[in-house]
Amino acid sequence: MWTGIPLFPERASTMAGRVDALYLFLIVVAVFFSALIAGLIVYFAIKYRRRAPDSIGTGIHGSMLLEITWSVIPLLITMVIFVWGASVFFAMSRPPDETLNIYVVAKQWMWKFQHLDGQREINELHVPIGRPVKMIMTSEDVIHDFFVPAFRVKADVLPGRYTSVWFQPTKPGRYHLFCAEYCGTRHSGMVGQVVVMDPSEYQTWLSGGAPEGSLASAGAKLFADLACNTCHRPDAQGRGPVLEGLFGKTVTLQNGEMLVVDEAYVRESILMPSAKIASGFQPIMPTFQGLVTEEQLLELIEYVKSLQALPQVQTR
Amino acid sequence: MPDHIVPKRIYYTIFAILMLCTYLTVQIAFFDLGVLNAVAALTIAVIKATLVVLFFMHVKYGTRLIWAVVVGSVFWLGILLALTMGDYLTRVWRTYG
Amino acid sequence: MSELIQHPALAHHFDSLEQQKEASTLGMWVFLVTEVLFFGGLFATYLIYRNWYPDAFAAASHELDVTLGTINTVVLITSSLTMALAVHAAQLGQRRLLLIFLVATMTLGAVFLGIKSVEYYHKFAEHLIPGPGFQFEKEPVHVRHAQLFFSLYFVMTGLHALHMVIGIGIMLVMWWWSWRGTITAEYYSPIEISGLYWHFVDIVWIFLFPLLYLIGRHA
Amino acid sequence: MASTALLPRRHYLNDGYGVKSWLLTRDHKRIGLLYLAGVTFFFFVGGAFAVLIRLELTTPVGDLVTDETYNKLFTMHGVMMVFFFLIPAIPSVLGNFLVPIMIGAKDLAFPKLNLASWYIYMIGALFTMYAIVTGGLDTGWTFYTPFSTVSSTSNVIPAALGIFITGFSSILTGLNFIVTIHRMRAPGMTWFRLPLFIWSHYATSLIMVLGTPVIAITILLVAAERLFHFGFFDPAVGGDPVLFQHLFWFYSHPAVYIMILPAMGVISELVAAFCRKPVFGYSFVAFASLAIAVLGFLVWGHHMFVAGQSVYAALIFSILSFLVAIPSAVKVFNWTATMYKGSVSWETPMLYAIGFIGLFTIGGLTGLFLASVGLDVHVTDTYFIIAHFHYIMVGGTIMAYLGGLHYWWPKISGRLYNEWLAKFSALVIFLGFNLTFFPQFILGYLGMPRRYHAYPPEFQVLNVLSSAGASILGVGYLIPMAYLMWSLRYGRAAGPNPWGAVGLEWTTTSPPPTENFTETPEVTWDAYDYQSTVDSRQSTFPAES
Repeated sequence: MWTGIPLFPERASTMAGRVDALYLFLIVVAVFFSALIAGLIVYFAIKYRRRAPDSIGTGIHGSMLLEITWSVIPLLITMVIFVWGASVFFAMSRPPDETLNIYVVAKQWMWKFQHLDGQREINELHVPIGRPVKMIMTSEDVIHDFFVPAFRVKADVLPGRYTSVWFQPTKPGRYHLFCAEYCGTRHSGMVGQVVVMDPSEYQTWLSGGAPEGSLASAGAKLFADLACNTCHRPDAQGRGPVLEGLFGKTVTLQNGEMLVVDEAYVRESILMPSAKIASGFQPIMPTFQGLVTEEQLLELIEYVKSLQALPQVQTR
Repeated sequence: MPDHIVPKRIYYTIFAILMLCTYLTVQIAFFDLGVLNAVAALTIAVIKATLVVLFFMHVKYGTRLIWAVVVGSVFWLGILLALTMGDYLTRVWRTYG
Repeated sequence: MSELIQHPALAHHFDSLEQQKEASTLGMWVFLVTEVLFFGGLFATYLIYRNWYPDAFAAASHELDVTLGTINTVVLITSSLTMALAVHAAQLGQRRLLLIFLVATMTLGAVFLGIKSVEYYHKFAEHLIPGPGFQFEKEPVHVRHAQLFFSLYFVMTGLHALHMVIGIGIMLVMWWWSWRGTITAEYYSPIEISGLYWHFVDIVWIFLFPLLYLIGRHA
Repeated sequence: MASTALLPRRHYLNDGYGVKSWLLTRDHKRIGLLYLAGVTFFFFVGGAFAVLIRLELTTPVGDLVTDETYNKLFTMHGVMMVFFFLIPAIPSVLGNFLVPIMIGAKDLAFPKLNLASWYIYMIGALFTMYAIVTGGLDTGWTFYTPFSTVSSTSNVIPAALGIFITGFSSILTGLNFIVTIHRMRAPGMTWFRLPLFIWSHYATSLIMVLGTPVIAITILLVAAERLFHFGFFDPAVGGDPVLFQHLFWFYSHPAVYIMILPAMGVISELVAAFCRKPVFGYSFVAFASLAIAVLGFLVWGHHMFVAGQSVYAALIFSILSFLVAIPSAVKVFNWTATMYKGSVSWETPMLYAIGFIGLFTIGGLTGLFLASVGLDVHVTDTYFIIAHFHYIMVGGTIMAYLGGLHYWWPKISGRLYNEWLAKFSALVIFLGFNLTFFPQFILGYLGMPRRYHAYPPEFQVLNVLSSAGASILGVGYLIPMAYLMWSLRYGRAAGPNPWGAVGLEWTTTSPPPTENFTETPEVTWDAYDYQSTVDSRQSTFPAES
């Protein structure tokens, strides 16, 4: 029966091996010290068991040398673990430059995924092997947590904010996706499957159905529907900043601060336009709080991102 | 703790300084000093609080233990503020809502 | 101990009045440590949001009445003075002065609370109570973050006011004990430790005043 | 042993009868027993929830209770166990009883406050029980926002109030201990003659006093946000839910040390008494308690590695978390070294102490897994965490609590329990515990998230093992209930010092008189000074008396 129980989940990402190696090292440390302590206790308990009812122990009070030894050695070991764990964590926190981005909107109690090409999935996520995938995540209600044991990654998904997590799948298959932050009644039902596919199959799957067109094109339509384009014009004649080529650039704000235009800034500028005004513009944009959903926000962001490579940028 | 009776004169002096500080802090608030506004306001508040603690609350004449208690409370408050701010000041992804 | 004549205020488990006084003073100080951390949680919250939303906080702070705030600061510091003088009178066994200063302290405390409730009433009338009814007409841009400010404002000043109410209650008891003659030149530690509490509440206000009323006044 | 001993004629238990003599008592020993009653009751309430949780998890589908009920079960299990059992258990029962006696005082510094803190505890418990019986609470014991403020439809407010109120009981107990230890020591009882139980309770009290107010205000803010729609943590007004977690864990991580430090104090006493020799490296063990109390406040962020705090903050919290492991390790090594050349007796309390050292070692070492931030990402919020903290809380605190209760039971009640039954139940608890919680480490690494009502079928075998262990563990906890109650009436009289231990509590009668000592003791010896005790008194061990 015992052999039927696996001790490790599938290793299906580039990170899995690194985490498991650290885990194994820690198991060695833990087993060594547990065995040492347990062995000594049992040995002492037997060897020095009370033989006469009135016997007392030897009056030993301590040893500075021993105290220093068993303070310093554990300290050194823990520092090794710290550095090792920190380096793994750094790798987890810093995605490579070129990633396949997928947007995630979590809500009680489901996962909604939006691919750049326009595919939308619920509780099922298709990704190719061999490419780093970055999930850009937000929640519509409470805190959730994106957890794929086979990839050894986990990150909380927060309302009102984007968090991200990345992984590079290495092995085709279907893996568990769990919500790992308690989120209410059907928390344990907020599970799904990550389907890792060969790149060619993935391409087939991608072309299989994207009725609404790409995410950016949906954003472009929304951009026009909401009349954003009356002020944000590519020719710099509008009342709002030109968005072409803006994403990823550093802008100067009215109060002199500088910041990089990222997803969070675009999101904030739509929901709270006056919070951080780019220098040279008036705080005239109305808020779109309550008018656009989290998913539409992501479409708009993706549209702004897509404006980078358009030729208008040069003609400015 | 030995009964140390603080002369009334000291209480009145401290009171006068506290009043002066209150006047100052209100006045300073109306000048634009950038970040220095906050710095000045907090510095004055800390000075006022210290005076109250030392003289009105007799810590200046208190035992080492009482000093330790006072310093300890400020230290732990410092832990709470510093480590919490440590997160907020180093976040890359800011929070909006 | 037992062979000596026991002071009526000496509890059975203490050896001397001295030990009893030291214990109660230390006890009050330790309690004040908990108070520091209690308000500390609020100050941490304030610090973070003020740091995030400086403009909204400045705008919201403008809605507070500096004049009333300043008057209240003066009132409270004065009450601290009368409290210190009450302890002084108790140390010297001047019962009449002690009673007078206790009344003065309570009165000033009550004045503070009166002014505070006037301010609360204004905020209520101006729809500045956070929640669904909150309105921030002057700078609607900041309507959401101003709610954060006012949430903090009401909780911080509200808890401070609650401490004031408790303080006045304690002073009433002290007044009663002094009037009854329990408090003497050799046993005045109840007055002393109540004084510690009162001064602490004053200190909280010393910080609340600039943090809530004085930010962004120059703008 | 001591078969000729009789109960003293006059002691704290017969100093007045009737309900009033208990409910209005200011005697720290009686207040300790009042706490014992409360704590035991809430332990079994929390335990009942645990039984239902384990029953539900024997099958992968949610068949026994609905998901809503399950969420309430684990929430109420956590709330009951953490706030109403683990935090008060050792300090308020054993600490209350022993702190004054061990330092040679007649009572705690503020007896009325001590009684008040019991009432506050019970009132807090009443609010929480009200929340439980009128529909329950489903936020998890952690009350994470915004779920607790905007989403949950359960009884958050009364439960939050209950915890808020109970916090003050903890604060007052801590305050009382600090002042007592500073100001009430008997003549000659210098700091470095104090039993280590006192040192650990001093360190615990510091945490109670410094940490509890922060959870109080945090819980209050949650209540205000829920009740009045004030905004503090709500993203809808620009608030940050992660800030709640900072404030929550600022207390709740140190609270772990509120639970384990007194347990460590108990173990120091037990190891010394049942090896009849001084604790190895006394001053290191003493200062390790203080170091844990201080460092314990610097590590709370390790609960939030995946919560969205900054990478840099995570690294700082990670390294600090490793530092707090060192004083704990020092303690374990010193206890082990104490057994070297001891006169090791295998009586029940020592079995618990041995169990504690082993299980705490495992719990502590698995803590390193979690402090290591790269690994924590995978195992946090899974059953690995559950297993880890149950090794500390159940394998550590409850083992020590039971060990201490058995050790001082003769002092508390004046009577001896059945040693064989006690040994048997200690063994049952040890085995049941390991069977319950060890499989959960594996489950956690496999990825089973915590707080799951239903789970993928491949996790079932390990869950069944765990549930089987839990049923053994439950029986193990019921046996001591039975024989300890039995001993109250039928147990043999213990005599003042049934274990042949040193320490002021063993110099007075069992049970002690109301004023603890007929004469205030003068201390001229160090703690655990078996050698000179034997030399000077020509041994007063029971076998010779």
